[in-house]
Amino acid sequence: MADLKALYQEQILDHSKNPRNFHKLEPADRTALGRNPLCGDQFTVYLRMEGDRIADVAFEGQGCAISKSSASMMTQAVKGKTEDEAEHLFDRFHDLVMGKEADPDSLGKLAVFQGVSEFPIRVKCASLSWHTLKAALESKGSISME
Amino acid sequence: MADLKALYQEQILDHSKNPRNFHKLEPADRTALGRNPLCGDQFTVYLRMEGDRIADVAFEGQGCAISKSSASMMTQAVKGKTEDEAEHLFDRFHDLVMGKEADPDSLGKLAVFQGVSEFPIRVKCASLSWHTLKAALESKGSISME
Amino acid sequence: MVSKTKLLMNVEKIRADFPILSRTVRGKPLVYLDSAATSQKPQAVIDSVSDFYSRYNANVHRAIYELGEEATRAYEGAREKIAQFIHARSPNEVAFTKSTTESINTIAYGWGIKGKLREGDEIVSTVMEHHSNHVPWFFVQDAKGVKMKWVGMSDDGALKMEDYDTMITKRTKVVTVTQCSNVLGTINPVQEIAKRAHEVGAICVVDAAQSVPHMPVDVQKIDCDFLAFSGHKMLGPTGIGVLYGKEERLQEMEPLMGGGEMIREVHLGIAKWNDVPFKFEGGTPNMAGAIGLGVAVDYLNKIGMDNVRQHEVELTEYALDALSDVKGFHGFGLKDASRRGGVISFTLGDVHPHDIASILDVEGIAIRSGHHCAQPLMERLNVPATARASFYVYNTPEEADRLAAGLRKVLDVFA
Amino acid sequence: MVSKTKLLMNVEKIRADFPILSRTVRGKPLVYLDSAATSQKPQAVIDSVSDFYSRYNANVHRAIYELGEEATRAYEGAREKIAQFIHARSPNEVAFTKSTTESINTIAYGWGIKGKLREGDEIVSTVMEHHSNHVPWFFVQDAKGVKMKWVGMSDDGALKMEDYDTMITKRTKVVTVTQCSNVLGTINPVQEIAKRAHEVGAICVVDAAQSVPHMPVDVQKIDCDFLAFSGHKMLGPTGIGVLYGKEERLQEMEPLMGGGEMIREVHLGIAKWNDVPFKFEGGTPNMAGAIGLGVAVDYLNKIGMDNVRQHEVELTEYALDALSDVKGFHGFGLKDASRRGGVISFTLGDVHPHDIASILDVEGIAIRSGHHCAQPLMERLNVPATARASFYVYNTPEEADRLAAGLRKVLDVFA
Ligand SMILES: Cc1ncc(COP(=O)(O)O)c(C=O)c1O
Ligand SMILES: Cc1ncc(COP(=O)(O)O)c(C=O)c1O
Repeated sequence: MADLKALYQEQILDHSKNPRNFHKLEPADRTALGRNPLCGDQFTVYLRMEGDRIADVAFEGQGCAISKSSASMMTQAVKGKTEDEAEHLFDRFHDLVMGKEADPDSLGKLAVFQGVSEFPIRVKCASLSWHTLKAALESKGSISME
Repeated sequence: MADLKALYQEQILDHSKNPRNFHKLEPADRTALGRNPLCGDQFTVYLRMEGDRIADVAFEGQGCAISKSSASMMTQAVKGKTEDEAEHLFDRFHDLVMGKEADPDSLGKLAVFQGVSEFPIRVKCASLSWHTLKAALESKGSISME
Repeated sequence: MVSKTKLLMNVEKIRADFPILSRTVRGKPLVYLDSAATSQKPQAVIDSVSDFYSRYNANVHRAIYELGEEATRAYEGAREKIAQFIHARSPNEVAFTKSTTESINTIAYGWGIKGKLREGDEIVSTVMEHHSNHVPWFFVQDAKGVKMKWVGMSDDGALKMEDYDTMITKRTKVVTVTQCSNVLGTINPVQEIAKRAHEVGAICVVDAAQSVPHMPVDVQKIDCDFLAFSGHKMLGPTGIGVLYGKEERLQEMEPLMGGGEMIREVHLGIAKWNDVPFKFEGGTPNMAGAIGLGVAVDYLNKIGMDNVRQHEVELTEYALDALSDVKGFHGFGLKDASRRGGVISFTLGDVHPHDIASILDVEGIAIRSGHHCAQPLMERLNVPATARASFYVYNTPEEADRLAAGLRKVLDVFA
Repeated sequence: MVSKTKLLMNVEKIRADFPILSRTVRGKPLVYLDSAATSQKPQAVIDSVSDFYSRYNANVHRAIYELGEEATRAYEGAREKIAQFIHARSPNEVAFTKSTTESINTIAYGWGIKGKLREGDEIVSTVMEHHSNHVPWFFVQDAKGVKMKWVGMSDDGALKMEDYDTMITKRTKVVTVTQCSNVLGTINPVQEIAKRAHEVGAICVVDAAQSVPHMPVDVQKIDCDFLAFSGHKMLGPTGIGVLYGKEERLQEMEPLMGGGEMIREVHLGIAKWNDVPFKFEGGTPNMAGAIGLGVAVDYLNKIGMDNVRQHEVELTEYALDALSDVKGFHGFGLKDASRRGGVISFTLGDVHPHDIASILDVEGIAIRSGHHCAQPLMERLNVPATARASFYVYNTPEEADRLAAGLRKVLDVFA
């Protein structure tokens, strides 16, 4: 059960059952739809910007526990950050789930997603909302992953 | 060298170098062109009929030693025969080269083609002129084998 | 409930023939329940491929040497075995392709795009097709202005046969249907559907990717015009598939691919096709694949396709029973195991199928989750995805029990 | 004359890796001189196929379980190796097909029939193409009213480069050429030809079936738009081929086959394609084939493609020399071995090539005879057929000597 615990950490399960910032943002400055047609996962990310800064962020949609909890924790992590900071965080998050991050703990709560690196096919689940965030920041309307 | 001798019998070499009835027949009652595009072999068979009987038969064209000698000996074998007799002979010849003929010697000179049965891919060479004869008898203009 | 000992086949003996089944996954013995995606291979098939490469590898048909004749004999021998296996009239009715997908594309191009279909003609398909029996026909639709119709499905997973009454008309030129759904397991009455197609002069195309591996299939009895399946789903190597067609149909049809082997004559700008089935085998074929598939057919014949079928019916019945005890288990498809193949699609409460599959993986259990290349069917079922367990000759009731236990673990995690 | 000991490679060590080379044929040790048709396989490749089936056989890309991840890693790993081998910019430029033939058909349909070609456009090919690079373009010609032109050849077997001056015009949309003739061995200046094509905005398609196995090939240096080759001719398994395309070209191009794997979304009547290269890989791929091809590439890399090339140049020189002593031997193609691949087409007096091949077969020597799927070239050479010996890494000067001795025996028989 070692790997299982690594993947489905308590916090991940908690966020998947009780996602934070899980609602529509009205009005939103930017929004994007991210989909993974393979599994039917689908999230909309809403952003309210203040200049360069993410003043508010929320999401809606459905997906597996990994993708949903990741979306939930993503919204917490990027709120208040600048675009650049958010993109940088995404890079580090991506390294984390790819098993390439040297110092996971420096990522704070997001470190719980480290276990995903043992399940390469789930990397897309963990990063779907982040890709969607990026698309929203770049004002692309929608993305599709597989 | 056992199989080699079996395939390239003296008579086969002789007929391939000095094919009999190797000319155009003019006028011919029936004629057909047989081709094997794989190796470029190509023979025309000419027939002069008297009623049901092959009064004269000749051929022209080019091919390997097996196909040419077989054409040459075919013309000798069917001259004077009725259509039915010729077709029956073809059946037996086909059995011979397929290694299915119980009494090869009863086929007379044609028995030299028995060795072909050890080289299945050469069966088509040995039977090309026979197929062409059949096409001529059935008044099909041309056939192609591969 | 089926008792575990009732199973008629000696599955342990069969399992011993499959080397992969003795491996462990993440420290647990492998329970392979994804044969609908691709099947495992018995040693005899693996050896036949090695043996080809080690002893008589040569290009087929054109080589005037011993090696080439041996290879040709084995390749054509495989064609004969496969023809007999599906009760074709002659080996000439069996063309080798790389997959079901290539076989169906060959028909769609050859009969549809390069063939006789015209604007106003209609193709009748169903909502339960695999993408491989959807997309090639969309090509025809787009290229020729042909209209497509899709027969619907009842909630329990049976085709709405009455839809054929209205959908098949004089305009219908092609009726295509899967013999067994890769998601629901539903076995469709293809013989009846072929009859309906023929009544209006349409051809009937059968996607047999999930049927030929699992039950006796007789193309003459079905009387379909074309039928397609894949070697890798029936114990055979990857990269080999079969296109069956009635000889007249194959003769009428244009080839998909041009190249070596499939031609009789080529001049600059002009080519004449070879005889069927070679016309459809452009390029050097997958010789090892075809020969290995022949050996897979031998293996299935030795078990007997009736026994294969019976085993899967029993196992499916057993598994449905065991799984129905798991809280939140919802199975799709017909309740009657005799009307379905050994495929069980399901959901578990509101746990996402991806999570189910990952947790089972940690238990050594390989199942599939997702849309199973049948998105229109997912839309019809109104689910984003399902989990799917599928069985074959080497699966046991104990494995069904392990699946049920695994699902209980999933519930624990998400409790 | 090249001395036998000069050969730089340790061929005996290489031969020991190929199990088939220790077999006898009709009582004689096998001399395999038909690698241009299909190559033999080293144990490492044979084992990699068995190993896949025995240890981690699973469907790639979609499986959420360990086996599937292992299979996907190996399959995508093979793609990376192949991309590096031909110096592609990225693995995304490498799509797996079943053969060169499928690769070229994919281009002809995707770029030609379903693509942008219109009546009045022109395709420039050559007279020395293999049928697999002729017939697919005839399809385009017939479907789209596109005009074809064929660059000619000098009597000694070189492309008439000056023909390109007149044949390539503003109307030209595709220039297709074989990098190495499978009959004459002629190596064509594909880099120069690609440049000419690009000057008028045409794409350049290279048939590399006889080049990638035998010499270093760098797609970036050639700067071709598409390039095609087969695994079975380069020590790899049967049923696997490669379509290389510049990423932009692949993105622009329509897929040939519709089915699973190649789609992103399917609704009734509508499909959206997956990213390149997956868009071109409809259906379950030949996973064992791709993985085995990756191992073949490893094997060739270990020898070094420069060494492979050098070995064949030396062997061809040696063989041309040894054979020229045989009465009535007439070799086709360039005299300079450095401008040709290890392929020798010849005639022997007026002995028919079929008879040559049969007699050599009895001596254990496997060569090919016929039109070599290049009938238009045969017409150009004005011969009905030729005999052809072709070499690879495992061939030795002694085998060239045995070929010469075999030809003397042929002469004896026909004396
Ligand atoms: C130059 C050339 N092109 C294309 C092909 C076709 O390759 P395949 O039969 O593997 O599709 C061959 C080999 O037969 C060839 O030699
Ligand atoms: C019903 C059905 N049709 C077609 C296919 C496609 O088979 P392949 O991927 O071997 O071409 C499959 C399997 O994936 C299937 O289950």
